[in-house]
Amino acid sequence: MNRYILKRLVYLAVTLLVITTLTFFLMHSLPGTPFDEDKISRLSAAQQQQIYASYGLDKPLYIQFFRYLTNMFKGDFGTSTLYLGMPVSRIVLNRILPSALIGFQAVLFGVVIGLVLGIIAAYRHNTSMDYMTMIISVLGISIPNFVVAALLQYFLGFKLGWFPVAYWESYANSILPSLALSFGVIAQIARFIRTEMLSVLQQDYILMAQSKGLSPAKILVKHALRNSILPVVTILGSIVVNLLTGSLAVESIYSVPGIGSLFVDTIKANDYSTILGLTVFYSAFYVVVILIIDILYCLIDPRIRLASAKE
Amino acid sequence: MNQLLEVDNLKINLETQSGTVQAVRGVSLKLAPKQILAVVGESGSGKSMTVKGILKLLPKTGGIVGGKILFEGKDITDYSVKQMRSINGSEMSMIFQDPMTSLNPTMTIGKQISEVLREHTKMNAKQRRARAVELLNLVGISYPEKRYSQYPHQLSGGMRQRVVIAIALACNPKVLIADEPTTALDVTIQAQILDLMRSLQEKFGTAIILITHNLGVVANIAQNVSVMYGGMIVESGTVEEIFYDAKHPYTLGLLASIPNVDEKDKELNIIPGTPPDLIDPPKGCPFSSRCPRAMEVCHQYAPEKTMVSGTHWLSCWLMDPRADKQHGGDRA
Amino acid sequence: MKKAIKSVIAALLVVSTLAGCSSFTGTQSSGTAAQGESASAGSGKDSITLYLKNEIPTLNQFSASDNIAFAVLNNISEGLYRLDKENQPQPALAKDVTISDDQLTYTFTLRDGLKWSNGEPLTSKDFQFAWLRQMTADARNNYSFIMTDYITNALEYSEGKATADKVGLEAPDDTTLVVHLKAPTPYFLFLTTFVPYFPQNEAFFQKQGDNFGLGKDNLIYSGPFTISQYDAASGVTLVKNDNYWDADNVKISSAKIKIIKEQSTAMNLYKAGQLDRVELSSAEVPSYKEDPEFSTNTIFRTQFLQINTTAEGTKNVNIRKAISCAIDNDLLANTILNNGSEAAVGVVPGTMSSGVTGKKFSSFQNGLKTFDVAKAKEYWKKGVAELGKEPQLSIVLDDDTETKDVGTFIQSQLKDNLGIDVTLDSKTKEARRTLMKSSDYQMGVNAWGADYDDAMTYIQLWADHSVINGFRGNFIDESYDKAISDAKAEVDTEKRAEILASAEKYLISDQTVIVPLYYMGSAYLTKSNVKDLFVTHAGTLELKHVSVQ
Amino acid sequence: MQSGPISDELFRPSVKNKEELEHISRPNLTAFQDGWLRLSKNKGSVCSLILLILLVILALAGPHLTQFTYYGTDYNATYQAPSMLHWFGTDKFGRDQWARVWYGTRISLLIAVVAAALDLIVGVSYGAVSALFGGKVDAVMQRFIEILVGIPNLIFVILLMMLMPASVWTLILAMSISGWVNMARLVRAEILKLKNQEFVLAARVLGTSDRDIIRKHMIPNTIGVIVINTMFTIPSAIFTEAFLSFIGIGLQEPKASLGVLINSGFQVINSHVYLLLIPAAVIVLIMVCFSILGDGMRDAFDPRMRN
Repeated sequence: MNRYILKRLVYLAVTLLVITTLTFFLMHSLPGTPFDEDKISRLSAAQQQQIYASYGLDKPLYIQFFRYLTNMFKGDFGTSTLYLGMPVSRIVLNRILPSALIGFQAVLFGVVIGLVLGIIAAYRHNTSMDYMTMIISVLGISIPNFVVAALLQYFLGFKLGWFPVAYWESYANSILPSLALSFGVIAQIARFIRTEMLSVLQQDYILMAQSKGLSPAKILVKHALRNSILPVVTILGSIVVNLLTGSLAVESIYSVPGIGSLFVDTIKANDYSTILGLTVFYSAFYVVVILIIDILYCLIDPRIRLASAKE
Repeated sequence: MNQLLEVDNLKINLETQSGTVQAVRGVSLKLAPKQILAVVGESGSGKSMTVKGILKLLPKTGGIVGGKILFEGKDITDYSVKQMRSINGSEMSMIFQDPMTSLNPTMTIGKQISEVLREHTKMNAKQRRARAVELLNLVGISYPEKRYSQYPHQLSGGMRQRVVIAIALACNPKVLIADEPTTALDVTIQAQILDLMRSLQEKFGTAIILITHNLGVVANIAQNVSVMYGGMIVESGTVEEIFYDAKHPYTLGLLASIPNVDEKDKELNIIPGTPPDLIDPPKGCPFSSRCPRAMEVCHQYAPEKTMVSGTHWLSCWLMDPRADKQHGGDRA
Repeated sequence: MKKAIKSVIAALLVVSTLAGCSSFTGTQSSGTAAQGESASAGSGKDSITLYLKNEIPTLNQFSASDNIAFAVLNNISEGLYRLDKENQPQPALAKDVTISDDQLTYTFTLRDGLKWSNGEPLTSKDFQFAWLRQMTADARNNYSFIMTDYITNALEYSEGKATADKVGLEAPDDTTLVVHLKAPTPYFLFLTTFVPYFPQNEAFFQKQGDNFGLGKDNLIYSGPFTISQYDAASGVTLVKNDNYWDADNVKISSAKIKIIKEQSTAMNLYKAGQLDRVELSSAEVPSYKEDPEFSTNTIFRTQFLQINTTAEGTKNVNIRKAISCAIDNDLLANTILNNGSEAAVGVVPGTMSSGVTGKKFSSFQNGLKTFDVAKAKEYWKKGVAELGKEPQLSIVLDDDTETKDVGTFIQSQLKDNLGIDVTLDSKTKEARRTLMKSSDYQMGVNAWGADYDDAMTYIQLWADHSVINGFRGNFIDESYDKAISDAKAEVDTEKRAEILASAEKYLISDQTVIVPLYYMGSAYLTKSNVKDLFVTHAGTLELKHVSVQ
Repeated sequence: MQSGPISDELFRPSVKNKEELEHISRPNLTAFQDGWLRLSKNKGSVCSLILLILLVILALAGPHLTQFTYYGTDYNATYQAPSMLHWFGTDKFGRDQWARVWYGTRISLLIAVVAAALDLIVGVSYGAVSALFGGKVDAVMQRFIEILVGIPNLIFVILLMMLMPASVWTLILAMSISGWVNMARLVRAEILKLKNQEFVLAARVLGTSDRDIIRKHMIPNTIGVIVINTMFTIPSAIFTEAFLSFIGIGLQEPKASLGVLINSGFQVINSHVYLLLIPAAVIVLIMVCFSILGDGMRDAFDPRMRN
């Protein structure tokens, strides 16, 4: 197992390098420069030249790339051109924390509630409980999360005053955005667990467990759950990555200084170094999450361990 | 004889999308302590449903609609699933057909054994482990200590069935129900498993209901045999009575279809046709449509139980004196 | 195995706790912040809460180039002059100025005893340092033209062809600053109210190095307020600067400026009493129009349709005129925008100063953009006849909601009034600029905000041919260029204004290089106890005079 | 048991011939017919199917049922509440919302169905191949996914929108670049689980080709997960499109999708809530129908769900 993880970590480094390279050239092939060209056109040709030179943009792309890589290995991700002068690592760190907090809480709420709902729905298949879960689940995926966020803000925040309407000043500010984001997670988890569990509940080993005289609760938790959780773990990977890296709409509704808008703003503003820094961070995070999920697979289903050990 | 388990006129219905299936239509069984009873029939005859009905393991869509089940004299017919939990696994336990699917793939062998001990005994973790290893040893698994912490997929089919047997025997049950325990296994393994079951039965005196579609495996192991067809028992008796004095055409057909090693060239005997549709069961004898000696009456009226001896009975119109007139005793 | 899972969960919990602890912007003063909030919410004492619609890109004055950054910088630092409520420059760090007769030399005298927030004296050297830096490419705001256009030898200095001592900028003593201009510039005092003209403490700046401006402690303050809390994405908290020369007249002790991007959020907060001013969307204006808290204002920022004079189809002047005549700006401003924006007739907002005392530029403007469907059709017919076929037209525009609405409106007007189908091509700002820069477009929605209160800020845009300029529709016209250089040399303000007005007429009516659309405005609700809160014509937030009753 | 006397007459032999005996009592259906039959017995699924067909008809015919077009502006009738004239009211430009909602439904359905289909085809085959071949192939394919997901999607989208003319198809393509990844990972995980199960090993021993193993064993056994994930792909496609429109990349005015309409409705949530509610209700309706139908389909066609 340790060797396997080590091997994956080497892969990870290579993957990151490829991603960085591709992103670098893709970013530079986006139209435009990081500057307000309209304003720059007011400057003399010599002045314009100076500006490009001061960012190193006058050099051929491959030289820029190698310079970026060398700096990156030294731990220097450059400075932003949108947030002028701000080191990229500082921007990313500042902005990732709020997103990570609300994302983590949303996943936590979502997984716990989703699991409970999904299990109950499967166990009470075709009862009102089941239908209710399915309704929640369908609404959860079909109502855009910004509408949920706006409704929660209006009713729980503004009308009832239970939670702050917006801003990012204390822990209480993180609850509504987390709730808004967890809605979709609940929906997805509940559905996947329900479906998978319905088929697991038909397996002989469930009958076997019943014939052992085990209580329904024990059968559900010890026998059915672990066998139904695999697709959930798979889907959880992308849920975690998406949520921890921010949701533009929900963050802007609650004025959370998160990473959601940073992605969009910096891409649209051709802020090369910030995008690259974000991408490196994001993909490292993603690859690590995938690695954790693959390890979880093995932990959850012993049959998979063999398959991956053979690799 | 004081009966350990008595099933009287049990009826079980299953709700499906196509309609209500009358899976079990009045089955009666008697099991004495230390006895091995074989229930024989082809798939769909309702034999699995009968035993699942006894243990209350029916699917949610199924239910007992009539009859009685007595266990050690107690009426357990209307026991809830919750009430049955104290009996299942400790007093009565079950072995399933396919060892490949009846073990939880994500739980170690040891855990699956000690789980049942934990449920029904007061043993502590250490004792449970010791008992589990002992059981593995008992069912003939080598390196039981090592196997204890392995997962089902690391074991062969035969070994898994031994594990299932170990689980079933963990609490020294009085009744062991084995639902086609050898069907999914290789022929050589089949014999080993049957041997194991017999030796364990001799050792512990557990009464066994052995469900099988293969009359061949019955001869060496069972004392009594009930033959099921179309949700009913059509003939019942001791092994000798069934093998040497079977009277029901279906039983005879089953006997004829046992491959005989001596007659290599002979074509394998089969019973033509398919079992009846139990959503709309035939009015008369369920076997009438396939019976080589069917009469008009068989299609319209259900035959009554005829006692041949104290232990041997069958339901067939051929036993009616009027039938003899027609056929003129042409039986060999 | 279980241990592994447990440790993963534990690690996650630690991470989330860390995330929680260190990221909240209100943690340091959460107790007092809550009190401050309720104070500003109800009774109102000496604190207000406002918001900006986008993140603060930077607080480094050499990097700042937009109104968001200026909104903060204008209140934490100060120039020689500061705009008052009537948008007139009033002495600020300077107490006086003497202008030479030829209007080429300005001698500013600073107030006595000026101090930076750290107590160090603020001198004319600080201006000299900041201005010289602003002229070079080291100033990342690309605003060097705002210096080099006016000050002698500044361009040469910025291009590295002259040394600093050659630049027309002298600080003979601590309170005197002498500026030599290339040409008479009637609006030069306006320029000194603009952030790039603000002073900077050289010693502090050098000490901070790359960290300058990144955090509240990496800044030094010369304005009415200092910063007590700063996060680019969640906002700043300003507190009164006791070292400010006019601290006695700063009536509020603190001001919170939050970042709120969603209109509905701002509205909820305003109604909940957690904001003192909210900007209204066009849809909300009708229901609040009669509210005593309602007000509007416009800023010097003109949205216009730039037509490419060399592109297929639009190179024909009659086609351009037809397009211009077919668009009803009043309808656009009053129905679609409906937020205080005003229909534009020219590219120069009429309320701009003309340079002539007591006269707005509008009194010189006439015969600019008109809306006349009959004429539009006539021009179109003529244009099509000249081209030999009906041109296929498309418009490039930015992808924000307001600009897209404008595009949709223009599209529908051209459909209704000329019967033509125009394609909209909305792009990211950078992509739109790339297309315009490379002249790969027919029409583009663009905007220009005035840097100072004079028509020249707009008019000269189309005369600047230092590079072939797609942004200006590739319009190159000698008579126009001549008019601009004449105006620059003209000392008589009345004549100068006339020259500029007729150049504008030539640009819009005769050549129709652009179609002015509207002057940007906003509609607000402001809590009735908040007084003297205003936004200057340049679009900068002014908090110095605010009081809460 | 017996009713009435039984006459001796009845004790005549009555044996059916062999052909009759081989006759199977219930009609033999193909798997597809069987599934279809099950589906048609599921009331929820049938209702959803009917509703969906109705929505499709409205999406096609709806805009023509009113005298207004989806792009026609009327500046004297902006922000009209729903009325007899404008059934769903009008928007900021006085455009008829009924026509726009159904036109938007058409575009959204198109995007959703095509994008989901692309995801399905690419995702399922990619995941299946990756899991079945295993080893190096799997490792390389998984790394490729990681790279694809690691690069911010928005870069691809913006780049594509620059390179290609802005159209619905460009949008679908841009969304599909990495949309299938989830499906691929899900299918891979399921198949990894199935791969070592006996029936597959058995098939392999019997010399069944890889393609047949995928087709006959793997796909049918993963169909449950595939169907649900597709049911999630459809809303996520609709929302991705809405997100792109929200940040300004996507459909060009006056074209509209449900996502665009919801986004612009959201801008006026405080003053003209009907502009948000109506398109949101249509989306919810579509989603509800798709998921109930999806559930029904899975129950009907998944062999494991039969009992």
